[in-house]
Order: sequence, then structure tokens, then C-alpha cells
Amino acid sequence: MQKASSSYTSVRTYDLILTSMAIALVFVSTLLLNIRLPIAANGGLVHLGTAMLFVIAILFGPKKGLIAGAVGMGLFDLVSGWTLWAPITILARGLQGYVVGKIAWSGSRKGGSTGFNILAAIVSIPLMVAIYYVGEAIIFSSWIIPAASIPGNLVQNTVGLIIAIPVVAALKKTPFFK
Amino acid sequence: MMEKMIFGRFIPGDSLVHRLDPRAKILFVFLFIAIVFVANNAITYGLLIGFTLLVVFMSRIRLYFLVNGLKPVMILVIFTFLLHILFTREGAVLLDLGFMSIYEEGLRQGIFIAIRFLVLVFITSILTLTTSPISITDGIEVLLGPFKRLKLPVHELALMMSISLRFIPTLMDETGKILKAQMARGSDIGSGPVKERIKAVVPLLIPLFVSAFKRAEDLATAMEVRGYRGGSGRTRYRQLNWRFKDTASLLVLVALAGTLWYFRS
Amino acid sequence: MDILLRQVGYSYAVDTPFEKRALTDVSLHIPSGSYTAIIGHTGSGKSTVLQHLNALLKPTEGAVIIGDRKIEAGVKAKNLRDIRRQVGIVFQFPEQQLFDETVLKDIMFGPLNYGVPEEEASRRAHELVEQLGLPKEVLGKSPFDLSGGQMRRVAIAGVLAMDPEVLVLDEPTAGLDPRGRREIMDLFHQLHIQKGLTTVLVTHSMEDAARYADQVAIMHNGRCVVTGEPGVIFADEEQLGDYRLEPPRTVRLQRHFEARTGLKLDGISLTEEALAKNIALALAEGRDSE
Amino acid sequence: MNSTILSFEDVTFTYMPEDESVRPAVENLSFSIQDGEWIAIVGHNGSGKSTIAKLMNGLLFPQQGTVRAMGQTMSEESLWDIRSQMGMVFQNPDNQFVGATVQDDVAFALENNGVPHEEMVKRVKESLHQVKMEEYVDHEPHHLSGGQKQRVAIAGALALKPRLLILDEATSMLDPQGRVEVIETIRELREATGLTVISITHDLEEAALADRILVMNAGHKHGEGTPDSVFLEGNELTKLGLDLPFAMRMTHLLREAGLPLTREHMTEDELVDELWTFYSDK
Ligand SMILES: Nc1ncnc2c1ncn2[C@@H]1O[C@H](COP(=O)(O)OP(=O)(O)OP(=O)(O)O)[C@@H](O)[C@H]1O
Ligand SMILES: Nc1ncnc2c1ncn2[C@@H]1O[C@H](COP(=O)(O)OP(=O)(O)OP(=O)(O)O)[C@@H](O)[C@H]1O
Ligand SMILES: [Mg+2]
Ligand SMILES: [Mg+2]
Repeated sequence: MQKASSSYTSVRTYDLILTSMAIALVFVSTLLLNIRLPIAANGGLVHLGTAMLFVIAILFGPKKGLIAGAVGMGLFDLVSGWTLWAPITILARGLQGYVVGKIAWSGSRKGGSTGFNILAAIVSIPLMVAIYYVGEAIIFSSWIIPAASIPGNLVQNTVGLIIAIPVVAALKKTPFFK
Repeated sequence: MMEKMIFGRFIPGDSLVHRLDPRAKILFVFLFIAIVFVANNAITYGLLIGFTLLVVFMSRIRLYFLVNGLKPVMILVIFTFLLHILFTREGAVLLDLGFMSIYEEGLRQGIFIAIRFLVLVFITSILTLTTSPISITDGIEVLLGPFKRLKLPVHELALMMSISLRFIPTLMDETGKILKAQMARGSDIGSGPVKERIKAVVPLLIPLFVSAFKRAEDLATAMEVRGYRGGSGRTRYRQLNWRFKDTASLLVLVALAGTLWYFRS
Repeated sequence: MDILLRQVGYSYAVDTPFEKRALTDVSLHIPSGSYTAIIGHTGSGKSTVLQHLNALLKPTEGAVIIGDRKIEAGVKAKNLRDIRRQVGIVFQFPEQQLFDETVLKDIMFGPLNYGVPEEEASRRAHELVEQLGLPKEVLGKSPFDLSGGQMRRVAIAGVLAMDPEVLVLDEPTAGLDPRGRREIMDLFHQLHIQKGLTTVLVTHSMEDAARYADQVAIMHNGRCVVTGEPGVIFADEEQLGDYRLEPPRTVRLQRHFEARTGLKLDGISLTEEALAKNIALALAEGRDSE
Repeated sequence: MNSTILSFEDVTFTYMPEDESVRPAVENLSFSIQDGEWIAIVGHNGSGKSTIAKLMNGLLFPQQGTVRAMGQTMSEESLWDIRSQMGMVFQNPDNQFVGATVQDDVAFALENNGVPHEEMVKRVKESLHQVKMEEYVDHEPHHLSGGQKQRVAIAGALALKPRLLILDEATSMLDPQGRVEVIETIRELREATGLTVISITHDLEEAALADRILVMNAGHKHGEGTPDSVFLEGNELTKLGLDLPFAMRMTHLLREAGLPLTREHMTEDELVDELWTFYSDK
């Protein structure tokens, strides 16, 4: 993604807008793109927000991963009736994006190693699940109730991973990443 | 159009709550979340309910609309309530069903937690129902102002949020169009075997990304031509006005906290 | 394949506070082998009608009959894939649907989804690239490396490769330069003639509607208010004005000429060539009769 | 009065200086534009028009030659000052709308230039008035038509009181009505303020409105002149992938149909006039 003119300001401006787009992409995938799977948890409806978050963190690294996850999904909670969950989401998804980006980009890999990309996503899953668990435990004042959302979160993340890897591979082949 | 559905959470209005400064409302919500945890008996929870209903009333948002919009959350409330009843085994037995019993403490806990949960959800929802996303962004930017010294790029963050809000409806339309275009080419994430559905995601997400890149590039050019070069030296068109009623709203909250503390057991 | 819209009504976001009615009581017959142009002011419902033609949208009232299939409001329709293969649709700015690694793969995407064998799909792709006036080399390139006009052509090839019986076009030339516009419109017309492809075109260009279509439908406020032959529709300037449309330029010039000279041309000229011929003829006759 | 507001002197620019086989997007280009002129730049896809626009406001710098604007040579130092005196409107109405609402968007350039708040409020109002969008101050972009968005973009440029407005295919994605709205707006603005306008376009009817047309072909200047003189080239333009204005196409077709028309006609009125004389002469 080379811009023809590359003064310092224009690179920064482009970067800022790319991050804004990443936020919007996560939001839109969470809201609009759903796949129904024949499984019980979540009524089988899985959104593609997590997949999008993985893709963004892997392609653009930890900083954009963090912002896209925290703001994109936090915003979703804010505007769709889950306002109370927004702080948990901001924390969980922000960290998740950061961790995925950090691992996928470790040692100047820049998301180029499929193995590391998968590892990154896998490592982030328990982290995200744990933050939601603790956060919801505080809201509900119970350690049992929030356990109910664990299976759903696991499915969400697994599907996200399964989708994100081929999408990353396909995107890497477009001229935008050469 | 579809975008109305998401931002439909914001209901424009002219109530006192609508007119409060977004900074006041955000602070209010955070303080309220902390205060709620002070309550621990019937009187204090009662006070919370009263206070919440008062805020709802003042926002002029119809209770029906509020509850209706929160259906999935309501299911969780009921679920929470039931779990507390089933798993708490303290106090006198109220009802013995043979295979299980309902204890007094369980019922108490269940009701209290449900109330806490409900007032939290109501008050936080009132924030997003009475404040446009862009005002929330403005409020956050100013509230985060002090963190600029810690090198947190507050201005950039706020600009990012407002640009993403601006582009969400555009990308939603775009998503709809791409979905349909690929459906017309026989690839559909909505039907067919699971494997096919997952396979149909790639032809969907790539165009979405490409379009986002294209837009990012165009927008960056447009912004630069219009003289954008980072946050320094910029003035603000949108101005926030902190007025007496904003201070008052926070004072009311302090009073509530005091009262709760007094009646707490 | 005939397509029939029978008193179709459609609302977006049904059962939400944001329900929006887009179509009311639309009846329209698209005969097999015809070239139908749908015109109308912005927001009049043209694109919404189009999406009913291959069941991307299902009517909330009335019925759409596509060939031997009937899609009826309130009745669950199964297996729409066949319909979507037979009725190809080129959306506005179709280059937005490109995604694959190479142009070849992208063009083959549709046919492969519909079970066309690999070789056959590849053969079609090669043939179409040539037909659309693209150099052979593009087949191996990434679609994102092409110029805007080339991307548009590749996207169109991706639809044509499914070998549809009906081709539905939503402002297919928006944003192209004059030459590109002309070439692509001529290509669609050629396909219409040679293959007998039933064609439905949504356009803001009255000139294109007048030039190519044999049936014109006017949409206004979600209703299909008039259908008829272009020669009749474009002659009625008053009616066009009622629906906030202007007659094609040729018609305007013809009227201008008639008003100025007092001569009356035979019928109405739908193309520039026809107008030139008619004027020349009228002037020659005008002289003779003096 | 007749001072030069912008000029290119022997400008060459290539996107890939390292690759010899790629021809420069713009080569040895020279022209100048006077204060108050309306110039149209026309040319086929890829002929270098957008590259010229980007060179004009320092988004790109030429490898060879000089760009001068507002009396200064374009450089890293003068760039922001020059930009503050020129507005630019791009092709895609959606991809240049920065603000959350119409007024925020118009204010964007003012904010960037550190204009004080009261002044901003005044200028936003003024500019929206100039493009007749004052009723839409609080509208969000997705509730506007393409033509309306472009008018807001023009207002956003006007807010800085620029001396020069560049339109890079600002009407090409619009429906006919939107196109008319935008062109009308530009016309009125020019009458009211004498703004210098450079419009890059495929639409020859639009170009015909300009004082002068610059024709580009494959990175080179093919020619320049008044619309009349440029269109006189006739079929030469068609070969460059351009179209002729309707009246001219009709003139040619009528000639082919056997009418001995003597002149080239730029407008329908002129054409009908000659046809009429022809008829009344007998
Ligand atoms: N996805 C959608 N959700 C809600 N309303 C919609 C949607 N798409 C279109 N509409 C509305 O339906 C009506 C008809 O829209 P449609 O796109 O069919 O018009 P059109 O004639 O194709 O317009 P244009 O010439 O601008 O393309 C409009 O009022 C539009 O606002
Ligand atoms: N960012 C870029 N990188 C490499 N080459 C480019 C870039 N932008 C343009 N070009 C090339 O430079 C040449 C001129 O392009 P330019 O965009 O200036 O043309 P244009 O006349 O504006 O075309 P259009 O009518 O399609 O807008 C073209 O050959 C194009 O392929
Ligand atoms: Mg349409
Ligand atoms: Mg260009």
C-alpha cells in the first residue's frame, strides 16, 4: 500500500483513515454478516466480526488490531443495546486485537507466516473468553451465570479463525500488499 | 435505509437529558455504575429504582420503547434471576418442591441482582438513546484531553471515531451490494451446506477490503488537499458548553450516593 | 424466458420502525427476447424492480413469474439458484464484485458455482475477454491491476460467463468515458441481437433508452406508471415532464427544428442517424413542394 | 487583472521513475491559467488529467519542470499556503465527505487552518448559502443525493475563500439531474465571484461552457484553445477517445445525409438557425 506522494503528513493521514476504515469494517461485519451454523450455542448464528478483527490484526499489526477491536466492537455494543457490556468489550477485544497483531507481527513477520497467524489467534481466544467471564461475573455478581456465554464465545472465535486464515491468504495476493 | 436501524438507537429529542453536555452524561454513567454497587438492601435498591425511573421519565423516552429495544438483555435478566434462586442455599426454605428448594436468601439475591442489572442497563442505554454517536465522540475527546500528556493521540482517536461513524453507513450499503452481487453469481453465505457458506466469505470480504482501501486513499487525498496535517494548530467547529445543569446533574448523583450510603445496612 | 411482475409491492425493513415502501402495485411484462428499458427519476424504484427479476428480493405483495417459476409474497421460495443462473445481473459499478487472484479465475467464479465444468468455464472466459475487447494478457493479471474501464469489462464478463438467458443491467456504463460507454452499450445490443438475449436496462440516459430498447417502462414513486414503445413514450413530452424526465436530445432537436421551420417530420427520431436522415428528407421534400 | 494564477513549465512526471519502459503520466507539459478564467481539461481515460490536478496542489511533485501557483513556486514550504488558496472537488462524492454532518464537513478545512470559531460559523453559513444547501446544515451524508454531496464539497472548498477551484471529474458519477445541479452551481459562483475554475471532465457539453479547453492525449498536451476552435478539429477528437458536442455530431451527420451545411455548430440554436436559412432560402 504505497501512496504516490509520501510526505510525512500524508502517510500519517492515510494511516489514520485506514484505521478508521478498520473500525468501520469490524462494526459492519459484526452487525451485518452472519452465518447460521447447525449448532446449539448462540442459536447457531455466528457473526463475522471476530473474523474481521483477526484479519485486520494480522494484516495491519497490533496497534490497528487494538483500535479496531476496541472501538469497532465497543461501538457496536454502544449502539445496539448492550451499552453495559461496552467497557468489557473494549477491554477484551482491544487486547485480543493487540495480542493477535503482536504475535502475527513478531520478529518482522508482519503476518506473513500462516503458522504464527494461527498461533496468534489461538492464543488470543482464552484471553478474550477470560475477560468476558470476569467482566460478566462482576455485572451478574455470580461466577456461574457468565459461564453460560463461554461456549458461544468459543464458537465465535473458532469460526473467526477458520474464516480469517483463508481471507488473509487471499488478501495477501492482491496488489495492495505487494 | 439500513443505517437508520443501527443509529436508530439514538432518538433525537429536546428533553433535559438530551440537552445535557455529553461529557456530563458520560461522567454521570460512570459514576452511576460505581454507585449502584453501594446498594445492599430493600430501601437502597428501592431508591435506585425510583431514581432510574425518574431519569427515564426526564429523558421523555417511552418506557415501552426502552424495554422493547432491550429484549435480548431482558432474557438475560430473567436467566440471572432464576440462576440465583436455584444456586443459593442460605436462609429459610420458602418453598420445597421435593427435588429442589427455594431459599429466602436466594430469592432476595435474585431480586436484588436483577434490579441492579436492570438499572445499569437502563441508565447506560439512556446515554446512547439521548446522545448522538458524534456527540459521544466529542465528549470522549475532551474527557480524554488530560491523557494527551501521556502521549495518547486523543485528537487522532476522536477523528478516527468520527470518520468511522461517517463511513459505517456507506460500508453497510456496500456490503449489501456485494452480498447481492455474489449471490447472483451463485455464492451465498445464507444458504447451502456449511462448508459452502464458509467458502462464500472470501468473495465477500475481499471486495469489502478493496473498497475500504480505495476509499481510504481518496479520503486521505481529499483531507490533505483541504489542509489537514495532524491535530496541532487546529481549531474546533463543534463546541461543547458546560452549563449549570450539567454540574447540577452530577451533584444530584452525589446526593444519591450519600443517601444510599446512609440507608445501607 | 418471459418474466412477469404481477401487482408487486415491496417494502424494505419490514416490521421495523424503519419500514420503507419502495414499490406499489407494479405490473410489468418482459417478453422473451425483448429489450426493455426502465427509466425514472432517482429513487423511483428502478433498482428495486431489477432485483426482483432474479429473486434477489422477494415481493412483499403480489407475485413475480420467472419462466416457469412463480415467486409469491408470503410463500417460501426454495432453490433460487436456477433462476439466478438464468437471469444474470450487472449491478451499478460492477467492478466492486471482483475478488479473485486472476481475471481468469474471477470470470470462471460464477460458472463454476453453477456446476459448469472447468474447461467449459475457462473456454467461456477466453472467449468473453476477446469479445469485450480486452487484450488476452489480462487473463493472468490480478483484476485490481487493471484500469477502471477494464475492470468494468471483466466484471461484465463474469456475469456473461454464466450464459444467462436474461441479462439485467443497472446503469452499466456510469462513470465511463464516452468511448467506453458507447462500446459497452453496443456490445450489449449485439448480444441481444445475435443470441436473442432478453435484455433489461435501467438507465438515466434517455438517449440509450431510445436507441436500444423496444419497450420502455417508466417508474415513478414506486409505481410502474407507463409501458410502451419508445416511439410512443418519447413523443409524449408532457407525460415525460409529469414524471420529471426529459425527452432524448434527438427529440428535443426535432421539436426545435419543427417549431422553427414549420415542417413536420414523420414520426419521431430516436437516434441521431435517424434524425439526420429525417431532417434531410423533410428539407428536400419541403423544397420540392415549393 | 490578467495575472497568471497557475502555470506549468515543461513539467514531466512519472509514477515509476525507476522503470524506463513505463511512459510518464505527464510529459513536457506547459500551460498557464489567468486569474478569473474557466479552463476545461479533457482527455481519454489515463491521459494524465488527474495527475495534473495532483501536481497543481502539491500532492505530487514533478521530476522535471516547475509548477507555479499563486505567485509562488510549488515546494514543501509553499505547499500549505498554496493549498489554502485553492479548493478541490473529486470524482466520488462519498470519498471526500469527512464530517459527520454537512456543516461539520464544510468547517473541516477551516478547522485545519486554525480559523477562530465565530469566523467559522459565519463562513460555513455563507458557503452553504452560496451552493444553496443552507437547509441541509444538519444532514448526514448518506441522506444526501450525489449532486447534493458534491455541492457540499464545493461549499467546503469555498469556505476558505480560495482563488482557484479544481474539479476532477466532479460530475462523472452523478445522474443527469445531479450533473446539472453542480454545473449550475459553478456557473453562478463564477458570475458572482469571478472565481478561477479548472474543470477536468469527460463531458464535452460541460467543457463547452469553459473559456478555454486543454486537450490531453497520452500524457501530452494535444492542443488548447477556445471551445469553438478545439471542436473544429472534429473527428480528430473522436480519434482521441473523446466525443463531440451533440450539435456538432448532428452537423456531421446532416452533412453525411446530403445537406451542404457550411459551418460547424456548437449549439443546437446555431444549427437550427442554419437549417432554417437553408429551408427559407430555397
Ligand atoms: N436497502 C434499502 N433499505 C431501505 N430503503 C431502500 C433501500 N434501497 C432503496 N431504498 C429506498 O427505496 C426507494 C427506491 O430505491 P431504488 O434504489 O429502487 O431507486 P432507483 O430508481 O434505482 O434510484 P437511482 O436512480 O437513484 O438508482 C428509494 O426511496 C430508496 O430510498
Ligand atoms: N498511483 C499510480 N501509480 C502508478 N501509475 C499511475 C498511478 N496513477 C495513475 N497512474 C498512471 O498514470 C497515467 C495517467 O493517469 P491519470 O489518473 O492522471 O489519468 P486520467 O486522465 O485522470 O484518467 P481518468 O480519465 O481515468 O481519470 C495512467 O497511465 C495511469 O495508469
Ligand atoms: Mg438505482
Ligand atoms: Mg482521473
